Formats: sequence, C-alpha cells, structure tokens
Amino acid sequence: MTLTMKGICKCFGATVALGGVDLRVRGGEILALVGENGAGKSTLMKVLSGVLEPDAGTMTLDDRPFSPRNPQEARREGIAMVYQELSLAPHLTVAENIVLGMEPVRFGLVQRTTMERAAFEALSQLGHEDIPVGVRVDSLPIAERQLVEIGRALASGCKVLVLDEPTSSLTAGDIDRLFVLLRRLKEQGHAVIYISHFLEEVKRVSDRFVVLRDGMSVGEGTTGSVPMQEMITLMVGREVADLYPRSERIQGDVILDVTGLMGREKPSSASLKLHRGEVLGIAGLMGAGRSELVRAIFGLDPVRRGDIRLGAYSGPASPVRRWKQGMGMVSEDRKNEGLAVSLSVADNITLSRLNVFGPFGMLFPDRQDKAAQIWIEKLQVRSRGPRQPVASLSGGNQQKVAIARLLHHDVDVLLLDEPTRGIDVGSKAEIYRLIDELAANGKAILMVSSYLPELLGVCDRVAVMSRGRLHPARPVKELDEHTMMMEATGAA
Amino acid sequence: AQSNLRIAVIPKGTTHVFWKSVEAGARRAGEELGVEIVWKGPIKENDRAQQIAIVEQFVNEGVSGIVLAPLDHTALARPVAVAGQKKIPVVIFDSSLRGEAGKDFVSFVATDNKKGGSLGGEHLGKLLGGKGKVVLLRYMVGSASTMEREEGFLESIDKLKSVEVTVKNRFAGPTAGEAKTASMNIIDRLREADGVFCPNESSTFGMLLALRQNNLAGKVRFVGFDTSPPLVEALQKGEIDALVAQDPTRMGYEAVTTIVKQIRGAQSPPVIDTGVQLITRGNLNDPKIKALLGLP
Amino acid sequence: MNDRLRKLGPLTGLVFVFALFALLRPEHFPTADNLQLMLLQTAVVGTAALGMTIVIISGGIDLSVGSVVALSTVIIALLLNAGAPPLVAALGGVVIGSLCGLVIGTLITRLKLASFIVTLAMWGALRGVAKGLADEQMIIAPASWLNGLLNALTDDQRWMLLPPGVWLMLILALVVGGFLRYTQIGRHVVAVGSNEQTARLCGVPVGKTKLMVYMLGSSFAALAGVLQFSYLTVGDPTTGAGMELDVIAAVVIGGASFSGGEGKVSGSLVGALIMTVVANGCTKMELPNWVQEIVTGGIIIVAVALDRFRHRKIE
Amino acid sequence: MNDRLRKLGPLTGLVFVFALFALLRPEHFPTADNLQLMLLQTAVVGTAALGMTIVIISGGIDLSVGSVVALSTVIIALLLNAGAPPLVAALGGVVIGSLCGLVIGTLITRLKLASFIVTLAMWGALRGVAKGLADEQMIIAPASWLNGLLNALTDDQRWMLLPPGVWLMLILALVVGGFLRYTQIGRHVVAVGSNEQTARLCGVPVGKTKLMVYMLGSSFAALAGVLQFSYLTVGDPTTGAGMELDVIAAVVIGGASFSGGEGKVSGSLVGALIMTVVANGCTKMELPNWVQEIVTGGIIIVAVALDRFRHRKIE
Ligand SMILES: Nc1ncnc2c1ncn2[C@@H]1O[C@H](COP(=O)(O)OP(=O)(O)OP(=O)(O)O)[C@@H](O)[C@H]1O
Ligand SMILES: Nc1ncnc2c1ncn2[C@@H]1O[C@H](COP(=O)(O)OP(=O)(O)OP(=O)(O)O)[C@@H](O)[C@H]1O
Ligand SMILES: [Mg+2]
Ligand SMILES: [Mg+2]
Repeated sequence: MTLTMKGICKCFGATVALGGVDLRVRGGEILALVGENGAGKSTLMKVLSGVLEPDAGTMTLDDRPFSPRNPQEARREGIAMVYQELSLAPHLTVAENIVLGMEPVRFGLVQRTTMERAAFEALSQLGHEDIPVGVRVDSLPIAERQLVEIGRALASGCKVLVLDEPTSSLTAGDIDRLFVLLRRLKEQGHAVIYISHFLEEVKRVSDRFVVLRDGMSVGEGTTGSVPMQEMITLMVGREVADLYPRSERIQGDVILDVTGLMGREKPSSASLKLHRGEVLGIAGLMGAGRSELVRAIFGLDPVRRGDIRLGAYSGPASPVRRWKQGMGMVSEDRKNEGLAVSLSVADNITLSRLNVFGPFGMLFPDRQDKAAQIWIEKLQVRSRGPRQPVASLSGGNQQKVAIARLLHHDVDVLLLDEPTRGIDVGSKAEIYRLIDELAANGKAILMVSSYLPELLGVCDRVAVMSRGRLHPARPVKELDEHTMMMEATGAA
Repeated sequence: AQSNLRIAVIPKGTTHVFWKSVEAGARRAGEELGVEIVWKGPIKENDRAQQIAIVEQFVNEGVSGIVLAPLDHTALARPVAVAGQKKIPVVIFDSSLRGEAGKDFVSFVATDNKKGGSLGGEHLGKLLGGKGKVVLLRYMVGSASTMEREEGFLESIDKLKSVEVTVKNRFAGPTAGEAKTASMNIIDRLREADGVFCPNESSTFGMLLALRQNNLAGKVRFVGFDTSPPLVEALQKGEIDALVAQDPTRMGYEAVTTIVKQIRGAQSPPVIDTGVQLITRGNLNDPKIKALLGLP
Repeated sequence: MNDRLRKLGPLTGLVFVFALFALLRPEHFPTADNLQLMLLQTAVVGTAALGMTIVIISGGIDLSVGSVVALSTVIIALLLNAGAPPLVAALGGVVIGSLCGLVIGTLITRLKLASFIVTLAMWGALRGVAKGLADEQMIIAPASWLNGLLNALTDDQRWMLLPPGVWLMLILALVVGGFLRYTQIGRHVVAVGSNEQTARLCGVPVGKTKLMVYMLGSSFAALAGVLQFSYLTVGDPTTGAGMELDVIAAVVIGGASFSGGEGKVSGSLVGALIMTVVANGCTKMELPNWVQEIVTGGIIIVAVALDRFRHRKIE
Repeated sequence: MNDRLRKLGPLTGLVFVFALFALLRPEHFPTADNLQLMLLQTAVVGTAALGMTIVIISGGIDLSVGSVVALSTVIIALLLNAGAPPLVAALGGVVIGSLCGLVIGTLITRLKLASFIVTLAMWGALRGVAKGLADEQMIIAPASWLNGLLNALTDDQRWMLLPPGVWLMLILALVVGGFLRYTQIGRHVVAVGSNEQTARLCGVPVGKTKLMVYMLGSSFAALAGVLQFSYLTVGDPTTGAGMELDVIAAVVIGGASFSGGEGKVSGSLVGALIMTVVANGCTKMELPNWVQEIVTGGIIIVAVALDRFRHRKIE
C-alpha cells in the first residue's frame, strides 16, 4: 500500500496555501506532518480527502491514479480523516455520528443494534466503552466529542488514516491509548498520517516526518534520528532558543480574590488569589471544571455561592462589566465562543473596545485597521491584512486573533483558557514571551492548560483542579508533572 | 323561544365601508325584530376556506339562521347544504350561490351586478359621445360579483361600435394601495384614454389616486362602483363622473328580515333585488340619494 | 419522568389554550362536534406542515406551499373534468406537486441558491401557473367521493371515529415520524440540517437528500391540496394565499428551529391544532375580528413561552 | 478591481433585468417618466427594507413590517384628523412604530423566543390594533403636504431631481449604511448576528443591541408607513398585507443571509428595485397577470443566480 502526492498546488485567491508539495506514505508506517500555523498541512489533507480540488498535481494510491471529487469517493477508496475543526452533527447521537454516511441498513431502515455495536466497538478501541452511544453528541464534553470523531474514522475501515491534531483536547490517558491503537494499525499494514503541534507526541509515535513551510515541503527525515531542536528549526526557519523565557517578575497586590466559588454544577468550591505580576496556572483533567471556573469568574456562567473580588469591585458581574473592570478572557471554544468567524480580523481583535476609534460612538475603519495591524504584526498572524475574514485563517492564526483581543483592550487581568491549543511551536514561544512580558509589566494572568510542560514553564504558581474542587496553589518549584497528575486524578 | 333567535351574519370581509353599511342594516333589523345578530367574517379578506370554516362552526353550534355573502359560488354550497340538513335556514346575499333560491336556501338578496355594470357602461358611453378609448381595471381573479359587473360593463360598451377598450386584462388586487400601483403601471394607457371604469370601491379609489397624481383626474371620464366618503367627495369635485351605488344597508336589513320571517313561518320571495342607482353630480342633492349615502 | 414531560413539548401550549376556551365557553367549545370540527379544520395545514417539518429539519424553508396547494386543487379539478377517476385525479395532483418539488430542489442544489429565494420565486410562479391553467377562474368539478374527505361524519359513519381526511393526516404523521427516525434517508435529512458540512464530509449524498426533501415537502403540500379540494369542492387558483405563514408557524410552534436539525412531527401537528383552536375559540367568544387578531397574537406568544419556561425549569 | 466588481453585488441582476425590458420595450420602458415612477414605487418597500436589513444582519427576522406600515398610516390619519400638524402626525406614526419594536425586542430578549414567532404574533396583533383603531375602515384625512411625498415631480419642482419620498429613502439608506459601518453600535449589531456567543464574551450588550435592532426595524417600517400614507392619502388598516415577503425578498436578493452577520444596505435597495422593475416591465409588456407571476419568479431566480455565478468566478 502506497500513497503518493506529487506537485500539489492550491491557492485561495491571492493566498498560495500549497505551492507544489510532494508526499509519500507507505502502509505500515506512521508519518508525521509538521509545520507552522498556516503552513498548509490541513489544506494538503483536505486535498487528499476530496474536500478540496487541487489546482495542480497528481495523486496515486497503490500505483493507480487517485483523484477523489468528493469526500465520499475518497472514503470509498479507504481514506479516513479526523478533521482539525470538530465536525459532528450535534443533533444526532454518538452512534449515528460514528456511522454517518455508511449506516447499516436493511430495507432502508437503519439497523439500530448493528449501528450501536459498531459505534461501541470503535469507541472501545479507544478505551472508551463508557461513552454512551445513544445520547446526542451535543450533550458530551469536548474531549469526548473528539473521541467520537476519531471513532468515526476508525469505524470506516481504512487504508490511510489521517489525524489532523486529534489530541488537542484529549487527556494524557486517552492519548496513550490512541498511540497504542495507531501502532496496532500500523502493524496491520495501514498508513497513518499524523498532524500535531506537540512535538513530543510526534517523537513518540511517528516513524518519519515531513516538514511543511509556506506551502512547500522543506525537509523530512526519520523521527528517531533527528533531534527535536532541529525539527523546530526546520519548521520555524530559525532557531528557538528559549521556549519559556522568564524575566524578572515582581509579585504585587492581590487583584483577583475568589473565595468559596460555586457554579451551576462545577466548580463545587474554588478559592484563589491572583496577584499583579504573576502567572497562575490551573491544571486538571478534562471535565474537572477549570473552564467553568474561569467562565463563572468572567460572568459567562451563573455563580451560585462564593465571592469574587476584582480590584475594587466585588461580587459577580456580567462580561460587559468585567471588560470595563479591566478583565478579559480567551475561551477554549474559539469557533463557537471565541471568534465571529464571518467577520474580519480587525473586527474580531477590536470588538470588545471600539470606543477608541472615533468620538460620539463613531468608528473610523482605517483607525480600526491600523490598531489591528499592530497586533497582526506583533503576534505574526498570517493573514492578507486586517480585513480578511477570520474563517479563512488557519487554526493557529485564529487563536492568535483571539488573544490579540486582550492585548488591544489592554486589560489588567487575563483569563486564558487553553491559550496555546493548536498553535505551532514558534508561535507558542511567542505567546509565552508575551505572557512573560505582560506579567513583568504588572498584569495578572490566570491560565488554564492541559499541557503540563507549559504550565511548569510559564507559571509562577499552579493550582490543580479535580472534580470541581480547586486545590491550593503551589509554587512551580515544588511541582513536577507527576505530582500534578497525581493531584488531578485525586490520587494525592 | 322566538324572542332569543340568534342569527349569524357572515360577510365576505369586515374592512370595507360597504360591509360596515351591511352590518348597520343587519343590526337595525335585528333590533327592530328583537333577534340577536352575530357578525363574523373571515379575517383574511377573500379567504374561502376561512369562510367555510366560519359557516361550519355556526352550523355546528346550532344558530337559528345564517345570512351569508358567499365568497364563492360553488365552494360555499357544501356547508350551506349541511346547514339545510340540520334545518338551519340560510339566506344568501350580495353574491350568488350555486343551487336554487327557495329550495337550497331561503332567498337571494342582492344587487343585480350585471345590470349595475351595464348601467355604468351605458353612462360612460353617453359621456364619451359614443366614441373613444376606454380602460377597464378589473378587481380580482375569481371574485364573482365584480366579474359580473365587468361583464355587464363590457357588454354595454361593445354595443357602441366606435368605443375601443384598450385595457381589459389588468387586475387591481385586493387593496387600494395595490390598485393604485396597478393603475400607475398602465399610466401611458390612461393618458391616451377617454374613459375609465372600475368595478368596486378599492379599485375605484386606487384608480382615483393614480389619476390625481398624474393630473388626469377630471380630464378623463371616470365611472366607478360603490360609494365611500372619499369617492363621494371626488364626485363632488368632478374627479369622478358617476358612481354605481348599491344599497348595502338595505341589503343587510332585507337579508335579516327575510330570514327572521322565514323562521317565524312566513313565505319570502326567492330573489330580492335591492337595486342599483347611478349617482352623478346632478342627482347628489336628491334626498333619496343623500339618505343612501348617509349624507346630511 | 422529566424527560417524558419535556418530550410532550408544545402540548402544554395546546392544553393551556384549550382549557382557556373550555372555561370561557363551557357549553359551546368542548363539545364532541366541535372537537371533530377543529380536527377537520386542521387537516389541510396539518398535512402541509408534515412536509414543512421535513424541509425545516433539513435546514431549509418552503414558501411555496400555499401555491402548491392551489395548483393541486386546480389539477384535480381539471382531471376530474377530463373524466379521470377521483383517485387518479388526486394522484395527478400529488405527482404535479412532487414535480414542483423536483424543480425547487434542483434549483437549490444546482445553482446553490438559498431555499428562501427559490421558494419565494416559486411562490409567485406556481400561483401563476395555477391561474393560467384555471384560466383565472374557479374550476367547478363533478362531485365525487373526494368531496367527502373532510365532511363531518354522518350517523352511519360513526364507526370511522374520525373523518377520512383526518385519518389521512394522522397516518401520514406516523409515516413521516417513522421516516425521520428509523430510515437511513431520514437520518441523513437530520444530519444535513444539523451540520451540512459534516454530512458532506461523511459522504452523505447531500444534493440527493435535499432534492428528496423538497420533493417530499411539495408532495405533502399537494396532498394538503387534495384535502383543500375536498373542502372547497372546486379547483381554486387563489386558495391558500398566505397559508405558508400558517404552516411555518405550526412547525415552529411545534419546536422546530430554522437552523435545522431540530423539529418534531407531533409538535408540528400540535402547533397546527393550537392555531385552529384559537381561531375556533375566538369565534365562539364572538370577538370582533380585530380583537381576535390581537388575541391570537397574544396566545401564540404565551403558548410558546410556556413551553420554553417549562424547558428551562426542567434543565 | 475584482474586489470592486464583487462589491457591486446584486447590481448585475438589476442591470440584466433593466436591459431586458429596455430591449423588449424600448419606447415605453426606459423613459425618464417611467424611471421616476419605478423609484416612486420602490420607496415604500425600500424604506422598510432598510430596517429589515438591520434586523436580518443581526440574525433575526421581522414579519410584522406590513402590519406596522398599516398601523402607521392609521395613526397618521387619526392624528391629522385630530388637528395635528403633518410633521407631528408623521412623527407620531414613527414613535408608535418604534414602540412596537420595543415590545417585539423585549419579548425576544426577555422571553428568549425566536424572532420568527414573536413577529408572526405581532403580524396579526398589530394589524388587529390598526383595524380596531380605524374602526375597520379607511380613515380619510385632511390633505396636507404629506400627500405630496410620493408624487411625480411637476415642472416647477424639477430642481429636486427626485420626489421627496425617494430622497428620504436614499438619505436614510446612506444613514443606515454609515450606521452599520462607521458606528460602534453598528459593529455590535453585525457581531451579534455573526456569532452571538462571541459577542457576549466580548462584552457586547447583546440584549440592548437586539432591542435597538427591533426598534429600528419597526421605526423604518413606520417610516415606510408615512410614505404609504402619502401614496394612499388615507389611513388604511388593510394595506401592506403580504408586504413582509416583498421586504424580506428585497433584503435577501440584496445578498443578506438568514444566518446573520451578512447583508448590505445598497444590496437591499437594489433588491427592492429589481422587484419593482420586473412588475413594471411585465405590465409594459402587457402580459396577462398569471404570465407576469411566472415571469417574475423566473427573473428573481435568474437575477440571484447571476450574482452567485459572478461571485464564484471571481473566487
Ligand atoms: N478557505 C480558505 N480561504 C482562504 N484561505 C484559506 C482557506 N483555508 C486555508 N486558507 C489559507 O491557507 C493557508 C494554509 O492553511 P492550513 O489550514 O492548511 O494551515 P495548517 O498548516 O493546517 O495550519 P494550522 O497548524 O494552524 O492548522 C493559510 O494561510 C490559510 O490562511
Ligand atoms: N458547548 C458546550 N455547551 C454546554 N456545555 C459544555 C459545552 N462544552 C463543554 N461543556 C461542558 O463543560 C464541562 C467541562 O468540559 P471540558 O472537557 O472542557 O472540561 P474543563 O475542565 O471545564 O475544561 P478543560 O477542557 O480545559 O479541561 C463538561 O461537563 C461539558 O458538559
Ligand atoms: Mg490545520
Ligand atoms: Mg475546558
């Protein structure tokens, strides 16, 4: 089994997403596809799976020409794909989503038991017999939705399995199980293409890697023989010396003081003190209620009990108020609650604070663009300009837009929920540097993350959340990944 | 039991001045005869299904009698027949219903629409001196009474050899606003025309507005149908030359009287013509006409 | 338990409206005869609402239903006049209806136009066709058993329990409900409405599914036309004007959402019933028309709001 | 260059329709008088479409426009009869309109109901109010300069170039366009329509914004009512029935999307013009009504499809 892609080109208007990429993958190997945000990884895979038609280039599958005109054809030829952006039908059940498009039928009727068994099997391969296959998908937490999505690709029985950032919201345990599964598939002779910004994962699971930059392949190699630092250099085009910069931070007064906070369901009890000039991390498993904690603080979710004091203000408040009080938030769900994707980059960056662009409620678009342009450059958002709709940016660049909003608003307290999800190493370093700079300038940052190394690298203190309870924060010096995991699972 | 008769009076719609006059006549008859009048028309003007539903409901409820202005010649026949089976007498007014007056329903109380139309046509012919170009703006697809008027008009105009009807396939639509737009769209025809005829209140008013706006009012001879305060005012100002008037108050009055008489055991003639009247500036001050128009 | 309560959905609204009128007019409103009458008067809108439910679940909308109803009555009358047996005439109407749906679906999928635009255009065009075919008049047709579908039952028909037209609506409702829930194509319809992009990525034949959705929508409208013909006993090219809003309202009151993926057949029927009950009850109250219009508006809001409140409490 | 072409949007459709009729009826159609007439006839729907554009961009819909137009004509006539100066009467109509919007917006934001349901209910209720106030008749009002807003220009008015009502529509269009693009609240409206949850996260006062959107929508409908009053010279509670579909069609032909966030004021005006041109052109062709209805449907589809094709090519 071999798949080759030769000279694949794809342009979106003036943007050259792919400028002639060659790729070759054999059965029995796991190929990692890495590169910066906007390098063209997802686009290349969409060409493979028949979503996009290439402008030029050819593909062969087992030495036969292969040019799927739609996803259906690609699927029939044995290409299964897990897309970067979750693509589930929220009104259908887990089982229905898994078998969608290839339901077991007799006389036109869906064979419910067969279907649910297939779904169950797919999920148990991922070690998740516990996900109920009969409930609507929109009642599942994000992590489980991602598993459903992977389950769908598995259930279709494929020759080539493509995973585009499948682990962005998976727990460590789930990632381990996924890797075991991928290795098994490889042994059975399947080809796997694996896209991720977590180079540790790439190291762990892949045999070979290909690096894309600006729509070209700029290097490849055997994963085992190339050190990580070299891979990063290939991706970013320069050396990233210090991933976690740390300048002199002076801890100031307490600016955010949360005591005994209780939300609708979670958190059940949370207290924390956040100082100026400090980065406080919150670790925990998926579903521990970290997101709910920050949402409740920011006024997006109701507060049942407890007190929140922000500077001189106390008590719960609406997001409108919070922004005015100098607090801003980046949501973990950027597609639904982070960005208005049909609007421009400039609109998205400046939405929370438009009153600086003109008197009397007026707004001069050129001033707005100018302000946005500053952040586009500072965060290296890959876009045609401030007027490009956010929907046509690559995933990582969208995330940068969401973060830029807080910078534009110039808030004192930043609530960051998974701020580096889907962001490439180069940009991650950029964002860490930014967080550090903000902290050094006396801002207070509360950062929720599932990526423990970054918590250890960036934060001054970390508090672990477990089943809705927030444990007391401790200085990072006293912590390592192991102790945090123990605390998160409730074993400590 | 005779003292608490309930009579349902069902018009085609409730919002034209015409129907307000019918209601007044029906209520007056109700007071004089000591019967209760229930006045209920379809909410959407010209919605046959809704009118059928209303008839069915009154039949079902068992009113003493029904007075109905059917929106459709055939479609209303079935519910009326059902009323007959339940021994509820029905008087038809304004527009005809399939079947035989005196047998399928008690009586038919109406204007002779065709006669009204030809009255208008003859008068317009006279005004034009027997020659010229004429525009007919029709009312709506499928409305029986106005179609009879249009037919009557065309018949009497066709008798005049040198009068040419230049437009006869445009419809005004149900409201005055739409009628005005329809008239504006044929403005070039109106400019060349010598005479205009419209078959009901809203089309006449819409046409009047269009003529006014193009400074044609008073310049073309204009005969309309039905009366309402703005139309009478235009007649006084000479913007309209004549209006063919029915007597809606009398229609309502006669219809209710007829059905009550029937219920109380008296015989009624199967057809009662409530008459049409040509109103011109000449006879406006006639006391009879004044009474008809409700003028002081 | 709570889950079951929630599934009842807009029924609360119906019960509320019904109870209201039953209290206000205890002698006239909740009689067996009047109940039958209200079911009868719901049949046309209810049947069209079945098709509309499918269309709205698929994420589309169909403004042309009223015109298809009219066209269908015209076709039936023409066929009956040409000597066709009643069943053939009725089928003829439905076939023409499904052809209308085919045209609508083709325009939507091929030209990638919004369903609102296409069906708005067809709303006018099909009414034009109906008027043209009918020579801009009512078409009188020979009497046949078709005319009896929506008659109140006579005493020797009591065994039927309900008039045949009402049975037709109820049976079709079961069929559509089963179709959406248990068949592959039905699930594809929901998938397309829920997330079209995903459906396409998963190899659901989105185009074909949509084509079928609009064909079903128009076929049900044509079936509603059969009932309307039975009600009117004539072919009427002007009937059903404005019916699209009634039908859409029934479906939306029934809990469907314009963003697709959501909607229930039973809910749509309840929605249609709510509107009939309000109209019937207001007439029984002898309210003037303009008061009835205001009251109807108020009741729609209260009925839907009740439903929402109940939901929120349970959650 | 291409970008500029794309911005022209539905103009292609208008140009196509116009050229078509100009070719078919070169003597009657493209005359100065007829052009002015078409602009006149667009003014009412066009003005209401401005408000509807805001509503649709915010992700909602307003079915009550036709009823608000009718209510506004009734209020104006009543006020004129009560001796109010014309300007006060017109303002009275607009104020009542904005109050209607306030009620609609409050129901939508407080009860969290779909705008379709709420405005459908208001569609009936407000017409009921209009009929009730007018005692179910047309209301004759004393003549005033209000009656002249939509008259064709006389020779000594030529300096105005266009009738005042048309100017009103054009100036308001500029204002609304500027509002959506150059004010903070305007951007909030677009953001709410694009993604309501994100707007909330970003501190946009979603409730207040929506309230204002519906108030604006109804106020523009009431302004359209002022023009309609001028057109009719009487207060007519039955006018504007079915106008909601025309207005929505204009906005959608103009490129707006029901999912919100998208829509252009200029597009909406062009959409309204397309519909007037088609109606006018068909009359000039002396087509029977039913043919006109079919042709109108066809042209709407062609006009919109042309626009889409051109877009696709550019992309
Ligand atoms: N639909 C589109 N329209 C216009 N430009 C697009 C579109 N989709 C992708 N692009 C552009 O193509 C380039 C490649 O995007 P792609 O999504 O393939 O990047 P990626 O390597 O997957 O990045 P990430 O790691 O952030 O997911 C980007 O510059 C992006 O802005
Ligand atoms: N779109 C959504 N709507 C409603 N509830 C949601 C949604 N997404 C997630 N949730 C709920 O949020 C809860 C937590 O989900 P999540 O997996 O994000 O865990 P978390 O600890 O809050 O955050 P994190 O993902 O950062 O670990 C779950 O109980 C889930 O039901
Ligand atoms: Mg990507
Ligand atoms: Mg979370």
